[in-house]
Amino acid sequence: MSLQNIMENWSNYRRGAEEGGHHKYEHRWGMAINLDLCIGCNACSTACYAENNLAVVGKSRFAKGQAMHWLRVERYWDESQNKSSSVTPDYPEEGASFLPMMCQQCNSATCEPVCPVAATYHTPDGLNAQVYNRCIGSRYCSNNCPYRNRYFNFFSYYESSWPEPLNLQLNPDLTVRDKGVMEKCTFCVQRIRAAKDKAKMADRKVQDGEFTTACAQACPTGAIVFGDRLDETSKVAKLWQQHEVKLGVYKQHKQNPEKRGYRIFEELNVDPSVMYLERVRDTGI
Amino acid sequence: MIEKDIDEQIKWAKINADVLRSMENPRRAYWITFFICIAMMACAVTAEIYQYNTGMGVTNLNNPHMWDMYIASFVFWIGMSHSGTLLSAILHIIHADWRKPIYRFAEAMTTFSLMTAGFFPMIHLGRVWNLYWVLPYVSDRGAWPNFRSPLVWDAFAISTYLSASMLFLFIGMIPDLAICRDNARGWRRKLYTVLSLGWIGSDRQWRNFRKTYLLMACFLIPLAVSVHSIVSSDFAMSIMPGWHVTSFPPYFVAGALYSGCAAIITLFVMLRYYFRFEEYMTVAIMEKTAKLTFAIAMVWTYLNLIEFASTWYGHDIYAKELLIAKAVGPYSWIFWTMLFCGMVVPFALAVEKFRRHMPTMFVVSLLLNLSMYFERWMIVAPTLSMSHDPHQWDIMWPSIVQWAIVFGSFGWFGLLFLVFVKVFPSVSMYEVKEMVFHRRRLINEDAAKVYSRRARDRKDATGEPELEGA
Amino acid sequence: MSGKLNRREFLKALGVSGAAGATLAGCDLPSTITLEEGKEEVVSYFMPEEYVVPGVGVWYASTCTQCTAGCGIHGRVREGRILKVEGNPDAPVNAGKTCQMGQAGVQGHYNPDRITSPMMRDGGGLVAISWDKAEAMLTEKLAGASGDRIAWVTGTVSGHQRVMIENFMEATGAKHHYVHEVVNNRVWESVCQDMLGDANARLRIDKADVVLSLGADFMGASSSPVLYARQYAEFRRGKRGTLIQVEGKMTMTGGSADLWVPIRPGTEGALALGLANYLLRKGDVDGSVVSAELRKRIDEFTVERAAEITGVSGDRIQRIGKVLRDRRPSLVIPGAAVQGQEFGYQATAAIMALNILLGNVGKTIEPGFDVPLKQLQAKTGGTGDLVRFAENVKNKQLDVVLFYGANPVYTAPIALGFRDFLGSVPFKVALSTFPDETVMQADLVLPVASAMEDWGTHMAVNSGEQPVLGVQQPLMEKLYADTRGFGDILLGMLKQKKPDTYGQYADFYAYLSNALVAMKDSSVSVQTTPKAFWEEALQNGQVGVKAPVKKFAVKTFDVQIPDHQADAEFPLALMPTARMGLFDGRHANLPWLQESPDQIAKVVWDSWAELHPITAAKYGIKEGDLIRIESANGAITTTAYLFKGMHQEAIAVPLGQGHSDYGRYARGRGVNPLTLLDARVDAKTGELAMYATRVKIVRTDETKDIVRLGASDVQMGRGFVRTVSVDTLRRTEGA
Amino acid sequence: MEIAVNQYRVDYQRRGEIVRRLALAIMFVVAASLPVVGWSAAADPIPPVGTYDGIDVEQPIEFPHNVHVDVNKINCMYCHTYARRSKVAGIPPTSKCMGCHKIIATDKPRIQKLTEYWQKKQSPPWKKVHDLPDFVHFTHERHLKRFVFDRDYPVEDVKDICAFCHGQIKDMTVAHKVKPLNMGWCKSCHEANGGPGDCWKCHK
Repeated sequence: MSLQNIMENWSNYRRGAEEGGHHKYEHRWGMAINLDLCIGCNACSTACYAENNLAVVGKSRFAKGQAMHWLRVERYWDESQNKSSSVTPDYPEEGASFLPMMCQQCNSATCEPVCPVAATYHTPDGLNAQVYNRCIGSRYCSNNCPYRNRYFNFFSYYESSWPEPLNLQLNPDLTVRDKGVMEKCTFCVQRIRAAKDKAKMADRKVQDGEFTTACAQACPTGAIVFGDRLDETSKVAKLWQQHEVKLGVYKQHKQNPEKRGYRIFEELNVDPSVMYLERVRDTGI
Repeated sequence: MIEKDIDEQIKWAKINADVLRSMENPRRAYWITFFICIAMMACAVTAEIYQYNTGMGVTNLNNPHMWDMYIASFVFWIGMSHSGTLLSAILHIIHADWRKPIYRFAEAMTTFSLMTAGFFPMIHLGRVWNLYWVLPYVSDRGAWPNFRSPLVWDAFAISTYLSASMLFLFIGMIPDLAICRDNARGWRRKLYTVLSLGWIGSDRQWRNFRKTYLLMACFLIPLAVSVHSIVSSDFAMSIMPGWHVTSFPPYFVAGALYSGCAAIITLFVMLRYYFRFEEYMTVAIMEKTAKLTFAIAMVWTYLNLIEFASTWYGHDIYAKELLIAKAVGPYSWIFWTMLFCGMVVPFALAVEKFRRHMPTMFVVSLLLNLSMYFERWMIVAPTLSMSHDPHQWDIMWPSIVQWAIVFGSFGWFGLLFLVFVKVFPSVSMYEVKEMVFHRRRLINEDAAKVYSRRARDRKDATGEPELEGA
Repeated sequence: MSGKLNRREFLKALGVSGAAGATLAGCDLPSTITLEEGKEEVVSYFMPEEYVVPGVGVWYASTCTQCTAGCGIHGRVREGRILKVEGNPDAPVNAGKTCQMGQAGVQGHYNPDRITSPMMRDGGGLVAISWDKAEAMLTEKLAGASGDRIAWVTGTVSGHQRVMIENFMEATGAKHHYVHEVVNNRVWESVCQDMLGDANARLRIDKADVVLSLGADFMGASSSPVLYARQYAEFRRGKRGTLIQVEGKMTMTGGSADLWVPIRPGTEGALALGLANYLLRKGDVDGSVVSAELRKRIDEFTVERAAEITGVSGDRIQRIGKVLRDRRPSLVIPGAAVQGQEFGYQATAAIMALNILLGNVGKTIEPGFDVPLKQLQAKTGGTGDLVRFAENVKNKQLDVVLFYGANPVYTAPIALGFRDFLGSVPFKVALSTFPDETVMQADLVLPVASAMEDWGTHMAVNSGEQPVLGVQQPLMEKLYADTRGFGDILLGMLKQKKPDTYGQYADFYAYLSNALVAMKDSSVSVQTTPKAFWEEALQNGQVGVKAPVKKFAVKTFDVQIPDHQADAEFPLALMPTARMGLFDGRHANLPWLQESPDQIAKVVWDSWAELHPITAAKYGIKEGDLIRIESANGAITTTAYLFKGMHQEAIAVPLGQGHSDYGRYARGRGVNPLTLLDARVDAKTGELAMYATRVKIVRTDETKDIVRLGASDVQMGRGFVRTVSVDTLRRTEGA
Repeated sequence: MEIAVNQYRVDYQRRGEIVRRLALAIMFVVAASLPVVGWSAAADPIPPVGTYDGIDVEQPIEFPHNVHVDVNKINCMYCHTYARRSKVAGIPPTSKCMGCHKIIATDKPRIQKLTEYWQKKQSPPWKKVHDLPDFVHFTHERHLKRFVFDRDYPVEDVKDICAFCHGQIKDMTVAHKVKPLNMGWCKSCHEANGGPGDCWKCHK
């Protein structure tokens, strides 16, 4: 975000998300998460720890809410909306509701405009970038994230989280963040970067399925699908299309009310890049 | 009974003597206070060193609570800075001359609270050593701050306001510094010689001085209003329930004036007591200040209620939930204390008996500022505790590190103020003289009218009333 | 230079220190100053393979050993370091997927608390010794003991590890091999053997339309979580099958159920009979497929009686029965709570009978493969062997015990008396990677290389559609020079005993490559030369084994299911549930898994006891209260966690914590419910009745906050997880 | 400036500096006269401007780059073979050194030192000279593609492309850092040559 950049692109920046935003997108990485297939097993979360050098903070810091899980699996006990009874049942008869929650890579992200040093910004790939080394730790972005998916390095975890030789496991494709830096899910940008480099070396475009994020790759049930939504042949684009979820809107006007796709906090007009598919429950037993 | 703001018969030499006396030979109480302030600061410095080395986590901040007391204190101190300069400038423009004995320390307060407030964004930064990145500067990296971020606006606003208020304070002090220069010896003389910029009190100097001062006052009023509006946009520009409020700018400005007025009353009482300034900081002026405070309190109350009402009848369910949570949740005791001290206690200011009773006013002013501190904390913390995602809700209480630093900030402020009152005249000598002069003239004119009428009527006037020479 | 040497030298690292991408973003002085020259060392490869390029990850295939499922993995190796594990897409078990335990395998490898050298007991503690001394000691002790007084205690072993153990036993004349696994399926296996004629019958959840899981946490702590999770995905995807979970404590799998029903723990067999009764009464199933005695028994278990025993309402049973009647094929799976009873065999047999009645056998329960290489098949563990081992220890019938892959000091219930008597075994040898509780009791400790440094093969009990021998190969050079692969240790011993047979092998690698090549004819590989075959095996990480599918010989018999009896003194059933993550406690030393919240309770880094709020209210217990759980054998104190996914007569304490050793991440954390168990066993199979212990609880006056993820259990109308009924879905997605 | 550390640099500076500056100035003028927009990927590159005086790094073996590059005309990518297929150029494996030095110059003390390492089956512990902070993603292969292969630049002259960032290594023994390799410097080249400007392209 240089001054020159702003001046040159001023009218572009004023374009809303519904007009495709201000970028000429190369890719628009997105996800579709089928909650009917999510079994809440945490494989995605642990895969994320392994891929992204996430610090293990330990019990006392976890208790303080300083954990660093970029991808957390939330578990709710809500009964589905299908039951009209107002009495709280004695048993969770429809099981639990699991929700893998990671950075939604909003296209109108609330975290981006508030960063004083532009350490977080929107890339031409449709991602919320977080440039660790630019971050000064004002933490405004995290405050302004309705999903609460930005995690701050409240301490320097290098010694405590990776005592020798655990540090040898660290992925050299991304940094270990020191204290005072905000971090969050990047859609495994190091993998995106590697795939794009590889594609460029061969003078082609990145193909669907060539790579995926660590969470999607691990997911035993294949509930998480990752890909480029600009590539219409990609699995993720097809899912978005099939479930009639549109970008750039804060309310989906679906013709068919039974299409299962939705986005969380769409009404805040943040335009997330993660679509969830409704959980299905056989309630007729 | 209409009481005089100041005894217009006061001798000018006495004014000089009184004020200059306040600047020398600190008494024991001064030193005790001074060292208490140093000790408070030491707490803060220790805590900050610890926090700097260990990481922000020692403050108990966590995932939903990325901000807490530091930001609340920042807003508090910024608010505190408002009345000094703003009120001084407004009252100057509207020729409310009762401001004259009290504006100097109020302006000093502005400057020092800004200097205190400025620390908090730095203390709260995760990587403070990169603070300069929020400033636009040309570098080969071509990296600029994000001009869309309210935090960058803050940096501009606060630095502008700080320099402008310091300038305003300094300009207003020049004639006094000349008096000091003429009465001082040793290092003080050198200092005042430099600072008084060769003031000799010539007509030209006075003319330029008045113009400059008026201009500065005119410049400062919109600036001060904008500063706190910008601070409010730290919150109002966000999407969070309880922050995303349209009325925040006026609400913040009102709150700022409110806390500033309350602080003026506090310091008023203290200075009056410490320096025996009863003749300058009179009960009448206190009454006027108190009335002004009351008016501002009512504005604040109104804006508060408006905010509640618009949330209550509004469409934002998250904000509504939050409002209810504030009132009945774990922070409710703070919420209700804030409302009680901020809305009910000020009615004490409406009672003349209380207004005239200095100890009462002292206590009331402290309560008002307590309310104002709570108000800032109630803005910052509950929103973060209970925002959109209930999975990440959390109730957090600040750790001792935060307390120590906030506590220490009062020490720092006190220290600056204590140094100020001994180095600079905390009551404007020349303006008190002006005030006295104007009052006398008014009296004289009144008297002259009376006498001339009498003379006309009775033709047996005994002569002119006795006038004292300058 | 032979391929072998190349392969083994591949790990010479390019700057483990230099390229450890681990410097801190915070240490950024202006960039010109950061870029200091000559500060970091950069060590080049010594003699790399062509395809090894610094800066580019190379993927090596191997086999996961985090549990016994035998998933194929790919390890990402860069600059000589294994960085990440992903599933091997060609592996029939997991098809490219992994569970969190597999992901955390690298933390076992890099664990800071590994054993780095051989140790022997000297006085009270363990002191490091040389390999020569350790080997001499072991040889001496083995020579001095007669074969029937030497025992192996291991976890489930298969492939060439099993072969080596058996070779070793043959060479030393050792007679005992106890195979111990806490999370096991032994009762189910013997039921399959007795009723279907095949112990390795394979579940096909993907082929079922309805799955009735009676406490089976098949996607969590089961014999093959990823395989079943994949099958579950298939089951949900196409025709959208229905999962009904009936259990005493909601497991992770229960969390995904369409209908979750609490049942009095241990009475699932009665429910199966009740359902059979319902089905037979409705006349939609062919009663002639079961024996007359069983038929009679089923007739006794009317729905009403089943309802009385199980605590599940008759209406509910009938509605479940109706689903089973209407939708075929179905699958009824018994879980650990069914099998871990004194009549666990009977209850499991009743469930199998229900499957037979529903015609599921052959459709959703398929026969296993007739693998030609019997010696490579998994020797599956259970708890019966632990009981027998404890018995022998108590009776002082063992002189030398070798432990590998099992930690009985931690997993054995106190009531077995094993802990008190272990000291009386004259010579205990632990072959282990980590200093676990058993290691701490051992007289000789041999440091085993981590799974990512070792060679081996594994054959999964259930490998889906294609039986394979998974090849485990090193993904990294040894971190500690003084550790040795398991095969190498055994080969070393064997070479001493039988130099003419084993002397030809320089090391286990040579042995394994030889042995693997020898089985080329039983494999599905089309490679012709041994070298190509071996390279293909390494590349694929597995060897497909030619094996015909067995045939079932269905046989039914009468089952005895006792009526439920309340216990006044110990009113609650203790459910020591294993969970995905820490599993049976073997992964408590992996920080990722400690910090990964429990799937249902979302607790981290600690133990807790799950209680239904109504039960808790009865005792005046609030969440966070410390409660004492007392059985006839002892007591543990832990924090109460209240949630509704519990039967009111049960209390569940998850396994995994309560280690007294096992490294910094595990030690002194939480409690181990296994200590409380009664020494009761299943009458038929001799397996420990793990879910048969009854306890009482006492509230202490103390409280302790549970550290959990997530502040709210409800969505407060936010619509995070939205639900649609399957009817709505069927209407639209079919169209 | 004149208190030079080794003679090659002195020579280089005396001979090369003026010419180089002139060339740069001309290129600048040319660059300024060209429209920046629509700059094709294969256009002739404008090298980054800026110098840096690094410290002398003591290496386990004082490797003479000049002998290899200047005298013997060995291509950079012969030894730094990974440059075209990886983000790092890589220090050549010891086996590569020994490929020649089993026969060539075996009597030289440096080679004897190398042979010692080889016999111990160790790699010499080289010190990193051109280091980037760990938050920077830099890839050699993409730069080589852009500046060499996409332009059909003669591969035998690749050393001049390498010199953009590494200086005239052919004139040095042990590599010596002569370019700042900092963000502003990288950026100037990216701007001049139409390289990516997105933060996340280089920051990781």
